[in-house]
Amino acid sequence: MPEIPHFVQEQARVLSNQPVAKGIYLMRLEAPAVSRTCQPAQFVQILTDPGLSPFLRRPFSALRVDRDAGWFEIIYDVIGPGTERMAVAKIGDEFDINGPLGQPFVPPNTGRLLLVGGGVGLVPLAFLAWAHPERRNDMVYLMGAANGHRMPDMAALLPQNLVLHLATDDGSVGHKGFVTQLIAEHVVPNTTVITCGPHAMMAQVAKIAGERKLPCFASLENHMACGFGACMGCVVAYKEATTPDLQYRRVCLEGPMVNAHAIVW
Amino acid sequence: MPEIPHFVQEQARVLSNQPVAKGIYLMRLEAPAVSRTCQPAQFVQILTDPGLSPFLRRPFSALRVDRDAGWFEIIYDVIGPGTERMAVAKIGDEFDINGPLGQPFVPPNTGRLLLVGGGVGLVPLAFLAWAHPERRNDMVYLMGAANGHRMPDMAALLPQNLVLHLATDDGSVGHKGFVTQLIAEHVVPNTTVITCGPHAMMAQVAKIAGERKLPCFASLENHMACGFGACMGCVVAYKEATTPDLQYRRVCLEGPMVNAHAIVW
Amino acid sequence: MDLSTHIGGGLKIKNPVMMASGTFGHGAEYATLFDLSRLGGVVTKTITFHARAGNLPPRTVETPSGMLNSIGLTNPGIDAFIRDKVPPLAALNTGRVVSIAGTSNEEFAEMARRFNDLDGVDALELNISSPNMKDGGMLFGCSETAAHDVTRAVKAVSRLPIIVKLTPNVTDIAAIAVAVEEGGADGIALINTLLGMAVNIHTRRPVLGNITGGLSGPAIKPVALALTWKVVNRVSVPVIGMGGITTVQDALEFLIIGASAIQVGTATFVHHSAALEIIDGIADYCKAHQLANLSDLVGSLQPPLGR
Amino acid sequence: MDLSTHIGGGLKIKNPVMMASGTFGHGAEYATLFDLSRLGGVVTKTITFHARAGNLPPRTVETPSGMLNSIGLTNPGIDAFIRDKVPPLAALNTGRVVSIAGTSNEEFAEMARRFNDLDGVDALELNISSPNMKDGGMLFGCSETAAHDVTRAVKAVSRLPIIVKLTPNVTDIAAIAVAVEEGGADGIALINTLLGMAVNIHTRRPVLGNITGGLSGPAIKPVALALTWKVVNRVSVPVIGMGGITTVQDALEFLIIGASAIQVGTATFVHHSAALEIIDGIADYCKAHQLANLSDLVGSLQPPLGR
Ligand SMILES: Cc1cc2nc3c(=O)[nH]c(=O)nc-3n(C[C@H](O)[C@H](O)[C@H](O)COP(=O)(O)OP(=O)(O)OC[C@H]3O[C@@H](n4cnc5c(N)ncnc54)[C@H](O)[C@@H]3O)c2cc1C
Ligand SMILES: Cc1cc2nc3c(=O)[nH]c(=O)nc-3n(C[C@H](O)[C@H](O)[C@H](O)COP(=O)(O)OP(=O)(O)OC[C@H]3O[C@@H](n4cnc5c(N)ncnc54)[C@H](O)[C@@H]3O)c2cc1C
Ligand SMILES: Cc1cc2nc3c(=O)[nH]c(=O)nc-3n(C[C@H](O)[C@H](O)[C@H](O)COP(=O)(O)O)c2cc1C
Ligand SMILES: Cc1cc2nc3c(=O)[nH]c(=O)nc-3n(C[C@H](O)[C@H](O)[C@H](O)COP(=O)(O)O)c2cc1C
Ligand code: FES
Ligand code: FES
Repeated sequence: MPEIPHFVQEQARVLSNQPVAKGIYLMRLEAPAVSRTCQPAQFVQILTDPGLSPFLRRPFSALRVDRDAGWFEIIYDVIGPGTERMAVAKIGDEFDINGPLGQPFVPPNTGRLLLVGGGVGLVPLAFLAWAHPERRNDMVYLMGAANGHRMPDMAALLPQNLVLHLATDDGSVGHKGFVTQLIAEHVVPNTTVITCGPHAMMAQVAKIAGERKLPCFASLENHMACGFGACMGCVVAYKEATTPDLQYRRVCLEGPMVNAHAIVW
Repeated sequence: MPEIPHFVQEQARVLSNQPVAKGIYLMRLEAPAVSRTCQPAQFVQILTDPGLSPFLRRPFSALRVDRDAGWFEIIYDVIGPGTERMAVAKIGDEFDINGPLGQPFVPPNTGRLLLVGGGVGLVPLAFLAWAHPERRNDMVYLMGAANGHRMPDMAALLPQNLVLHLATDDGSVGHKGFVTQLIAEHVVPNTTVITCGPHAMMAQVAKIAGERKLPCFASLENHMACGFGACMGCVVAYKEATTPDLQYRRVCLEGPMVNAHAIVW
Repeated sequence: MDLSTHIGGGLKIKNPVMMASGTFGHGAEYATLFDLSRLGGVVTKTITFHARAGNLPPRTVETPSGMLNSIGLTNPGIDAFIRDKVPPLAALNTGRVVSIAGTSNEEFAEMARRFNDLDGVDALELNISSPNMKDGGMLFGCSETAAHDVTRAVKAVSRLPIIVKLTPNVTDIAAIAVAVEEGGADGIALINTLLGMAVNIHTRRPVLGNITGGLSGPAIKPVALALTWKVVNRVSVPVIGMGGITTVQDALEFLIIGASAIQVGTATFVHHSAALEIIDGIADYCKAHQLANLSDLVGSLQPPLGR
Repeated sequence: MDLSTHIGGGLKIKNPVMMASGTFGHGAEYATLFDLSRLGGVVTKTITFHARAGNLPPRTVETPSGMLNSIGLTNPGIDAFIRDKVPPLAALNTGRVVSIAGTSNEEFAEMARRFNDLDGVDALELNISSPNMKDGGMLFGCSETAAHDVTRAVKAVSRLPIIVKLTPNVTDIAAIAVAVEEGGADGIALINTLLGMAVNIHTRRPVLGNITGGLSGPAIKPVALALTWKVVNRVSVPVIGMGGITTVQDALEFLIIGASAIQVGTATFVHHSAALEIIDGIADYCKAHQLANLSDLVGSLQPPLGR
């Protein structure tokens, strides 16, 4: 069983907070301790209000860190009370955060890395691209959104020279249709697929990768009460388990990036 | 039994919000409907957060209204989560408010009006002074606070030419001691005492007034869940009641200004 | 779209949203606040045979996402109620439900009998669940036999539909529900408040004059929903769900699991017209989901995915 | 100042603040997070005889000022627990309490017996109150006889202090407490979670894979306090109070009404070091109120003014 990651609680100061697409915000938080160690696929938990409502912290993947300047960024979809509070935060406001949480993900050393993102699922994939300049030539980034309004300006969020293909459900930007339809044409021998996005999309990605016998990793977003392995709430079912207690495993602790072929979708 | 006052729910916009003493703030709210009808001794209920925490509205007496401009003012002591949220409100922020609630208080037509305020209890008394220029020559305003830091600049809050005497527990401003000690020297024949402040202070005022057979009215601050007579929670015990159900009566409905000699202190 | 619903004994109300007992006075006095005829129904503050003063203040205190109350059934007694409160109530164009609480089966029955010859009362709600009444109240609601017997005693004399309101402070609320159904209840309402307490750490005294009180508001909604779910699965009479309902989402949860109607209580204290927004919201939801009748929504819960 | 307190069977812990079962893993794995030796005690996640997978996800959902969980006692079984988890637990310098749940009196007793020869476990907490265990669990906690008998069965074989943890989902928790005291319990812990439910109105399905779950967090604090108050008034063994304790104020309320210790559960999820802040806060309070010993605070409640 993986160890509890060493995380810290920190008062993070909002350095910027603005929309990058319809209902989607980019927030930069000054938080030296978290920024110092945060790795791709890890996440932070934000207390969106100092009172009791919302009650639990809200988890967000890290997009990009500047370890020297001591900040990191997140991108969030405004979908409920917690993210609504975040959306009205002004520069200088503070949030109590925990992090970094979850296991860092290190991509394989060789072969193509096919990154398949949907909506705000772009975040951990973008961090991977930022964090591994040495692998960028092997990366192909496929990005899906409902429509153009919901598609951020990816050039501003990704490192330069990354091969990028867009898809929207209504065709207003890029390929018309699901981003999963783009996978086939970008598979080369020795491709690893890494995905984050809506559950149904990731399940589809895993299926396609499975059919082609490609390794596949997915960053899950199960509901989390604690984020640090204490509640056993955020579990996902594994196909194989030697003992009953290993049938369900904690996404916050073993993931959020998991082997997409090992779990029950 | 008094009728439920006709009150409205209104989005009130903060026009100003600044400290007038240590931990005590003056807030001006743009709220045309409430301001149009609000009378002395009435109060408003402020939803201090749109979420569930704090859960109940917080009641505050009105200090002063400008019916034409459509604003009213309150003065509040920052003592808990609700007033803490209010204290950080910026110009332009909005609060959902209910009002005006409670019965308007009309002072007697003749004789001296001895207003005895303690702390933020100054508020309904000040409104009385603003609302009755024709009675101002007969008013004597006695104001108590713990110390000078907690004593607002009363000249800025009261109409001009009002006779005013101050007292502080530590003597840092005005008389050293309790404001109740000033009552005796300001009683003349046909004096009505009107008081608002901490419970113990008002009880003392009522006792002094009773000993001198002076009419006395007190503005109570019982805990209120609804503010409009629906919950039966905010009751005060009356000394005499013809039927059991009249033993306790609702402060929000019959008050908050009540006959200080009729109730059990 | 037809939002009307049956709440027992043939009583049909125009929509499933009612004002809960003890949280809206006697109803009629709020006619200036909003158009009461928009409501499905109003349940008046529980009355007892004799007038009651109620409990020592303080009687309310805020708690996380809720409040405690220990009002203690302040009321003018049945005679004054019938004389002063029933006429304005009768004038309302909404479901008019009177809540009664007795200290014995006989007293319950006697109170119920008084309403037989009155116009303008559509049903009685038996409050056998008040945590703030020392003699009677919750005691009836804590035992299957007592709950059954009091229901039977009232049914034997009353010509009105009888709704029995249950307490959540029991081991097996579904068994109590079955008992009152067997006693002849036409409908079941739940939940009354959960027993609760608060302490002032500065004075080291209970905050409430009555030491304990009843917890209500959003905090208790998950409990209310689970208990309503237990009850709807066991009885066939209509069930009125309540407990923390504040938004249309809350109300829909109760209807989806099978409540035929809902009551709004504490939410009214914060947003006096919460019930109206809930009615509108239910209509919007039915429209968006193409449900022509409320009955298409009531009890439409599907099993969890993967089950 | 002496914050130490007795929690039953002669077990004295250094301060009254413990981590609640199921909310802090097996304890030892959080040694990197903060200094566990500062805690009064740690109660490990409930174990069963055989390993358990736990319930179908989703297992948690937020509710107003609280959350529902339907974890379902995921655990590796007693053998693996003793092999893998007890050694690191034993190494901790704090009160080490192991929570166990059986499906029969015999299984409870057999599990308890296994700890007789182990070093490093200071007490057992019998979980007879889990709403998420279909076979056993809460069933034992819902009947006076069953609660009494399981306590007696364990006491007959165990050499450790036995704390029995009660469910709030009963009509008369004080009667259950008296029954377990008569069964020989050395201490009583309460409350476990309240039964609750949530519905997704978009899918019209229960949010939890298990349909219902247990409600915890600040929302339930008033209920926990009232039930703890009922129990402390009826038993003479030490009582450990819990339910929604998040701040030092909350903890003080429980201690003032008579709990000898408290447990922090859900609050840890939000503020992982909440327990430490509570310990400091209790010390500050005792200092400010010139209480030399925790026992001067425990049970110091005065009646309401006017009574
Ligand atoms: C590891 C991880 C990484 C994530 N990264 C991102 C990200 O980069 N960008 C982004 O926009 N979103 C991300 N999410 C999802 C994000 O946490 C939720 O959108 C957010 O919590 C919603 O909160 P709310 O109060 O606005 O909405 P709510 O109304 O509370 O919830 C709306 C939805 O969000 C889910 N949700 C709410 N609370 C939690 C919680 N404590 N844990 C998990 N899910 C929750 C609910 O199940 C619900 O479906 C991530 C989730 C996880 C678990
Ligand atoms: C009719 C009336 C007029 C008032 N006028 C003023 C005023 O002009 N200026 C002012 O500073 N304060 C006034 N108060 C008191 C004010 O309402 C409380 O100070 C405020 O509610 C505190 O809220 P909080 O969340 O900051 O503190 P909390 O921590 O919630 O409470 C601190 C104290 O305030 C009391 N309080 C909290 N909620 C309520 C409530 N819903 N009803 C009544 N009391 C409550 C509590 O009993 C407690 O003693 C008035 C109260 C009433 C009933
Ligand atoms: C202040 C107050 C007074 C109440 N009085 C009564 C009452 O007289 N009779 C009754 O049956 N229920 C009474 N209740 C209970 C409510 O009708 C309702 O069952 C409970 O509050 C749960 O619903 P809620 O959370 O929507 O308020 C009262 C509740 C409150 C808050
Ligand atoms: C996620 C979760 C898991 C829990 N698991 C257990 C358990 O295994 N055994 C047990 O006795 N109680 C368990 N509980 C109950 C807590 O120990 C505690 O009794 C309850 O949550 C109330 O306290 P709180 O509001 O501080 O959390 C669990 C609670 C939660 C929230
Ligand atoms: S969120 Fe608590 S174990 Fe993962
Ligand atoms: S506050 Fe509800 S009746 Fe006065």
